[in-house]
Amino acid sequence: MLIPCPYCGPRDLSEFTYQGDANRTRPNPMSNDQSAWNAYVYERVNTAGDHREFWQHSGGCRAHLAVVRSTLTHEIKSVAFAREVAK
Amino acid sequence: MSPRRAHNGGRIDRSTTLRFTFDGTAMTGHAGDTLASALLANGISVVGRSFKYHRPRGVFSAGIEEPNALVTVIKGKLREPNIPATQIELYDGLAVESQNRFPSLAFDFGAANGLAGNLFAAGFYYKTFMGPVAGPLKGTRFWMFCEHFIRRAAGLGRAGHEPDTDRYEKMYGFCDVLVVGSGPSGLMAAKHAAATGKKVFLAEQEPEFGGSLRWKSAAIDGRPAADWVAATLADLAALPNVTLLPRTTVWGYYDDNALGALERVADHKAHAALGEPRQRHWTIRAKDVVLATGAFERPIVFPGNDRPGIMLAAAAARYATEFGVLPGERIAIFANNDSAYEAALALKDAGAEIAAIIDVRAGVSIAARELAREAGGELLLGYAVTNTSGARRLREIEVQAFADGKVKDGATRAFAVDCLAVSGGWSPAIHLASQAGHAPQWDEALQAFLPPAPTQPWTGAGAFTGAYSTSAALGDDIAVSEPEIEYEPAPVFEIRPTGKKSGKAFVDLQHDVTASDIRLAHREGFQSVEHLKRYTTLGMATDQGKSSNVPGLAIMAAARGLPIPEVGTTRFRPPFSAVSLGALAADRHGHFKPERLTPMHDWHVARGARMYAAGLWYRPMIYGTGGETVEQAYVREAKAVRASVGIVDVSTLGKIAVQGPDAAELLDRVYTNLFSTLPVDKARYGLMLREEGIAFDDGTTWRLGEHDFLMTTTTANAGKVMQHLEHYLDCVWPDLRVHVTSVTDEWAGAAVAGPNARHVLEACVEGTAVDNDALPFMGIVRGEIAGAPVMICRLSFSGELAYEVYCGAGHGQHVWDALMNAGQQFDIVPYGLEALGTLRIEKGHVTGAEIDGRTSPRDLYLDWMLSKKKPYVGSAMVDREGLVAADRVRLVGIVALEDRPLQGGAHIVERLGEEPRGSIGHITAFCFSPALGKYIALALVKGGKARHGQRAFVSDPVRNRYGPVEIVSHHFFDPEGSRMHG
Amino acid sequence: MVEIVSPLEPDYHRGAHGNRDGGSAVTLSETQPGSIVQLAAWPGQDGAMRALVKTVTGLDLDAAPGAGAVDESSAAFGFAPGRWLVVDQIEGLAETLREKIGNDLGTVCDLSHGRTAIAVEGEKAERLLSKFYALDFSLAAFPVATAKSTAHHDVFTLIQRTGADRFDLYVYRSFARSFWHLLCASAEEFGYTVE
Amino acid sequence: MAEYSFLSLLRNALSGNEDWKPAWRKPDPRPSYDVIVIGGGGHGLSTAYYLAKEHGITNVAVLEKGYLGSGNVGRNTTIVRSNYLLPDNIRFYEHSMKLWENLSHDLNYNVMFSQRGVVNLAHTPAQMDEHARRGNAMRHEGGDAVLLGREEVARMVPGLDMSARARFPVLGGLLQPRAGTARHDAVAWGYARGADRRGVDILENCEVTGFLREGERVVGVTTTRGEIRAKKVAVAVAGSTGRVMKLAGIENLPIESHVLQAFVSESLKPLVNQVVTFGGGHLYVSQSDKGGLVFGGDLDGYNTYAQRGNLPLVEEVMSELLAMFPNLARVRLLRSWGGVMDMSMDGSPIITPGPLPGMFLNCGWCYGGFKATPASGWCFAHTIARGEAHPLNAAFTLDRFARGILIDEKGQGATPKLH
Repeated sequence: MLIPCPYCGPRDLSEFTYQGDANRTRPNPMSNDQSAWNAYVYERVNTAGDHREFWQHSGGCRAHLAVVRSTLTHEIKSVAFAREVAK
Repeated sequence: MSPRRAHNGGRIDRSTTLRFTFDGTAMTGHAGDTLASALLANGISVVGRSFKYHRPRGVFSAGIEEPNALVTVIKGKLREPNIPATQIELYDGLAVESQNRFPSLAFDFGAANGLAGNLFAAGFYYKTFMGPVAGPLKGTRFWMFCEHFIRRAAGLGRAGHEPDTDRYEKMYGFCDVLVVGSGPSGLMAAKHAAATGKKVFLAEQEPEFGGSLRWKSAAIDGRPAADWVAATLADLAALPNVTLLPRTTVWGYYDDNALGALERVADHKAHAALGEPRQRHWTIRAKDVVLATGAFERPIVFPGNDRPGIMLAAAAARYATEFGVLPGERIAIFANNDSAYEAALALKDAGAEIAAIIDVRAGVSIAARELAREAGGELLLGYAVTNTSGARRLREIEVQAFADGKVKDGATRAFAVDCLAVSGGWSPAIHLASQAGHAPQWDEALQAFLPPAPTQPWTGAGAFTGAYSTSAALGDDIAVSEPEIEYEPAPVFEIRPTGKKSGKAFVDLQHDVTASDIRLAHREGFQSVEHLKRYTTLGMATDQGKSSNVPGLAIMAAARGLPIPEVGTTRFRPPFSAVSLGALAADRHGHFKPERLTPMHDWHVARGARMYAAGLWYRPMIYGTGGETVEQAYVREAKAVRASVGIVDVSTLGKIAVQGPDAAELLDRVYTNLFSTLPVDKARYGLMLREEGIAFDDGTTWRLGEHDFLMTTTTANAGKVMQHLEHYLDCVWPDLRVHVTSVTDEWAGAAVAGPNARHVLEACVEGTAVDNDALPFMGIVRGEIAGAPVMICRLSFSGELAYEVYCGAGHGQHVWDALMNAGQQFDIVPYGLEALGTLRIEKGHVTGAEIDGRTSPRDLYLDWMLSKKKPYVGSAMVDREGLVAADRVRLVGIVALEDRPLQGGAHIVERLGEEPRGSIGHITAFCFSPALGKYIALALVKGGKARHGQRAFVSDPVRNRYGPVEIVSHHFFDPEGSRMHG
Repeated sequence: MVEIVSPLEPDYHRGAHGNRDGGSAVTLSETQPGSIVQLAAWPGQDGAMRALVKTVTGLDLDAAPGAGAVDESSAAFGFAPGRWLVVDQIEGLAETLREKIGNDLGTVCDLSHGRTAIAVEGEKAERLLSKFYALDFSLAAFPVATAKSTAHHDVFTLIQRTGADRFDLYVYRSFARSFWHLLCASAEEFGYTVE
Repeated sequence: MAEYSFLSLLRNALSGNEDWKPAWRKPDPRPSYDVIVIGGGGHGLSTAYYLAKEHGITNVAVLEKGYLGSGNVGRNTTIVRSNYLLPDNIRFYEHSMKLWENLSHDLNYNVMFSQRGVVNLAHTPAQMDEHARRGNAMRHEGGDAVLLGREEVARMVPGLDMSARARFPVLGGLLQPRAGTARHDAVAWGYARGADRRGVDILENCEVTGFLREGERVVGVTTTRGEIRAKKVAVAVAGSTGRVMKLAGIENLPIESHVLQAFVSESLKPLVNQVVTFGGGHLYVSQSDKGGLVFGGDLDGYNTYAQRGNLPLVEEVMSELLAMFPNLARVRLLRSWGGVMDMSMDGSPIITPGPLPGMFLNCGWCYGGFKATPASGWCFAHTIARGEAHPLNAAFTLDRFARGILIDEKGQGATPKLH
């Protein structure tokens, strides 16, 4: 795979670390809603198709990227800095 | 009669003679020979024995698809098994051995297997060897007894036990266009792409470029094809934007046009040049790929089709034309298409006699008839080869009339020949395309699978697309003169004589899979392609079924009464052809992981430290002096610390600069305890959890300024903690203004510990006081040691008065030397990890053995660190029922009640019985405690504190150590901490 | 000041090595700059940070990712969003920058000891580095003065192209010696000189 | 159907092997069954077999979307072991081991279970202690484990790099003597034949397209071969769990699908006699009876349903193999493939009634599914037949994550790519 890092340009898979499903939202830190925390920590949509996920360019600029990628073909549909998506 | 060198012809250099040995016999060949051509030139017919029946086998092809002629290449002590003789370039001194024969190639005991052929039919081993259900051979024993012999009989070549000391390397290549294959279409594709200024790679798996043009008779632009190739290559080589890669096999097509390619750099030489790798593994990133991988000729399946002397027609022609070798004196051709007629003529031109051309078709093209006439020999249309004979080499073929896909009853004709050149049509080499495409498409006219629709940006050219002729490969602009033959074969894959008992008809020559094996699989219901493959092992040999896949499929289709495409094809996966493991490991072969060294590494080694691999780091374990055991060494070192002073290298601790106005806020969120209240120039011990409420890492964090913290982590978790922080900053809290930077390598660290630690510092630190007022517990000061700036924090892992002295890594050795000098008067002792561990165990401090990814802070009695004033990572889940359950294992101390060592990983039980049962926990860390004079340990035990004072037993069956212990508090030594606060 | 000890020291052998048939096609050297400093800007402060670099070093950085500049005694380049590395022959650059930066612009992190600078120069420099990194080192893809962050397996590396056939590599100090061994071994086939 | 034996083999050989019958029938679906098992892989087939054998429930259909055994049962590295750390896992896998030890007889099909031993290498004293902890845990549950010293390992495993130049020198290892390898396809075929002989319908090329519901309750499925009703519907589809459960309206599960690549070298004369695992990384290797070295390493590490991986992982695996066996550099990789793994959040499986009424779920096998095949089917059959878990799978619930009762073998937390 080749992941187009918004800073570094397209880079080889070997430079990246997968950081998991990006469909989850961390509950309000003050919340004690266990089902919300359980969903955040343990539940996955595990999409067969376009999947929102985080990758860190750990062997490059170290930015976390929010990537949409097909889990059927590995085709990357979009990439953005995770910071910008998280805001 | 046997194969021999033709009197003239071929592109070999007859003026250069090269010596080689085959099974120890000295032979010669010429520059430009492959081992296969040289063996044929030396009259060698039998090159190997087959996998299952150990039948004698000869050279069958001239290329990478070779199923039979596999040998082991010997270089010094190194063995390289299973290499097709067709792929080995001859060099002076080459030594090879034949394989899978005992005691010799000529006489092989294993050939007895062939006598019981029906017993060893596909799947036989699933139906037997289960053994008796009771008695000494019950269970798996009988099978394992039989397996022992089966394993010895199976297998092909023998690999060596010597480490391979050759170099392998990696190379990354980037291009606009990668052209795979350098036959006519590949050369044209490269030429066109290069002309537009694109950066072009042209990869050819053979040593020479040109593909089929090297042995075909076509004339291009009025000159011999070989001349056209030479001219085109010279043009390409002169262009700066073209990279030519001979001996380079593109073997894998991965996502986003990343292709794996193996370049055999020095395999064709007796010795690699200095620094030159044996093989180079390329990852090529191409914007576009042109697959010009050509096609493989297919055999026809008929009884006795495996005898030495039977080979593919184009291969026979290639030996004659390219290598000046006659595969036989008197040759018959057996075909279902026109291409073999070209081969017939080439063989005749090289000096062979064509005995007959046997074609299953009733009629052939005018061009084919013309070729047959020129080649001479009888043309038998509507005939098929139905049997062969000859013990070690083909002597005779039997021919019968053939029509409507069937052998006609009637007279048999025999031809005495020493070579049979067979062509069953062509299969495009769609392997790479299949790795990067959908399902292949069956073409009824060509009786072949054509390339699939791509899923990645590649295009195809030439024979790969089913356009087999040279003119089609070169395009309309170039004049080609070649016979106008028809490549469409008759749909005949197998010849099945009726009535009489005939020999085995092989589909997969290397794995000895016969046509009747395929029909047996059909009978037993193994009818899907994958079941067929797995049940019979069809296509699973080293040639990966390059020539056997389609005939195998066709036979199954016939048995099922279905058209071939409905039976399907198997998907080709990487690699296209076998790739050495060394090349794939590349520079990591012999350099598996880099070594991470602290600034004081050389000093430790010079002082006789026994080094310990801690992840990628090396750390001193003990500084053993002559004759000391490990235990004696660490006890001596630990005692010295408690008695006076010791020094330990702590440079490997992870260090992260946490900077910015929100740095304290970040720390409050990731640590369970508060950091925003920490004053400048003070440090605090912190604990991090994972979101699940499980302990993750611990360490001290130093506040160097209002917005400036230095976080330390354990050595093992440095990288993980860094990613943890980066993840939260990028993905969860992007509004925090904090920068984190790894500064592990910026700082050298030395911990000075012991009652005299302060005196040591007083003796060498300048620019700051280090007394209790200036430097209280967890205080930080800055100064200089021997002119180098240092930062000193008073903190203790050992329970002693202790300081961590940090300086720039490049000053590390300098400062360490100064500390050692200053400590000389106090008999300062350097100590290693074992003593460090001993000191911390005595204090009951936890490390990675206790924070093992399963323990909660409560398990470790670190509840006091869980702030109630703020949320933190893990706070929401740390109270779940499973994490507060009464039966969890919790931290305790263990004291051996006998004077015998305890060991890590030993279990704790309440009572000892006949069998080890009833574990209530395990020992995480152990030592002989010089402070207590006993063997002690930390352990995680069910119930934890509630068991203090209880008697229990250590149960360590894997080391056969059992004995009484007492469960105590994990704070063994100086629980009030009076020493470190002193 | 106390001299900074090189991590390569015991294995840094000046002179010509390897296959000398084709002369020495690559030169390896440890450049030992006095200062290696990371600047990191808060969001929106990239321009101001580049202006600061210009004020302090005279180096002009444009806004593109990986943009850099080089002169005789110093170099600077972007290697990550909002992050630059500034390198100078003089020591103490971090202090100078720290005094000028203030809280609103960003942070300064001194890496002078923590990163080891190795220059790879010569006609085979591109080819040598292609053995290590999944990067296109051709001049068109990697212009002079620009930089890239990358990694060779575990060895994180910042690379600035400081000439048509010269690259300056910054690796973590603790990995430097191990990396150096591999670099030298991989240069053997070309012939190389350690300066 | 005829028993397989040496005699039957001989008899058939003499008659030209013309009389063999299909190993299992290819029936058409019936309108309804007592139990439908979705998934014709190892676990689904063994579930059907034990439903019939242990519980007398023979009105069962196994639904397979492709060909039988097309999933991970035919895509693994064939290792069978029970050398686990945590008691819940040890007990379950020990039960599996006992079933394996008699499986060829039980099925009248040689699954070639060869108890050649698994050696886990240790390279640091800390790793030796971890191995001792695990070995002791196994011994305390009645399993077999032997801690080996350096010399014993060197004797047992020739070719290992025992030299001073090894990056991670071998200090010793943990041996499970009863562990070994089995012929993966034979397990699927043997269970299929065994279930078929007891009356189970195996329906290939029968893909589930939806679930039939009566209220909450699952009462059957729709398939590419029509509607099929059942009293109970059991799901054992490993890497496809996410996709199938979504058809039932279950959008979230503690499962991610990842690809694991596996590799085979060319055929060699016997070289590696045990299963050997590397402690300086993640790698396992054994040699098949045909002579190919069979090996694998880590996951590629990203969510995927594609049965293909990428190059960096291939190179990583080879470098680890050669770090252990530097003599193998000249051996060549012949084939590679990828299997889709259902990675759970703690690395341990789920075998449970639910999550909907009338439904039963078996998933979360990570890359340990093959060795679990007998016990998984055995426990799942019990769970389906009785409507509640057997003590052996009582811990493998779906709600253990929310409750914090995790079975985290590797201590990696909810990071499936690290299990």
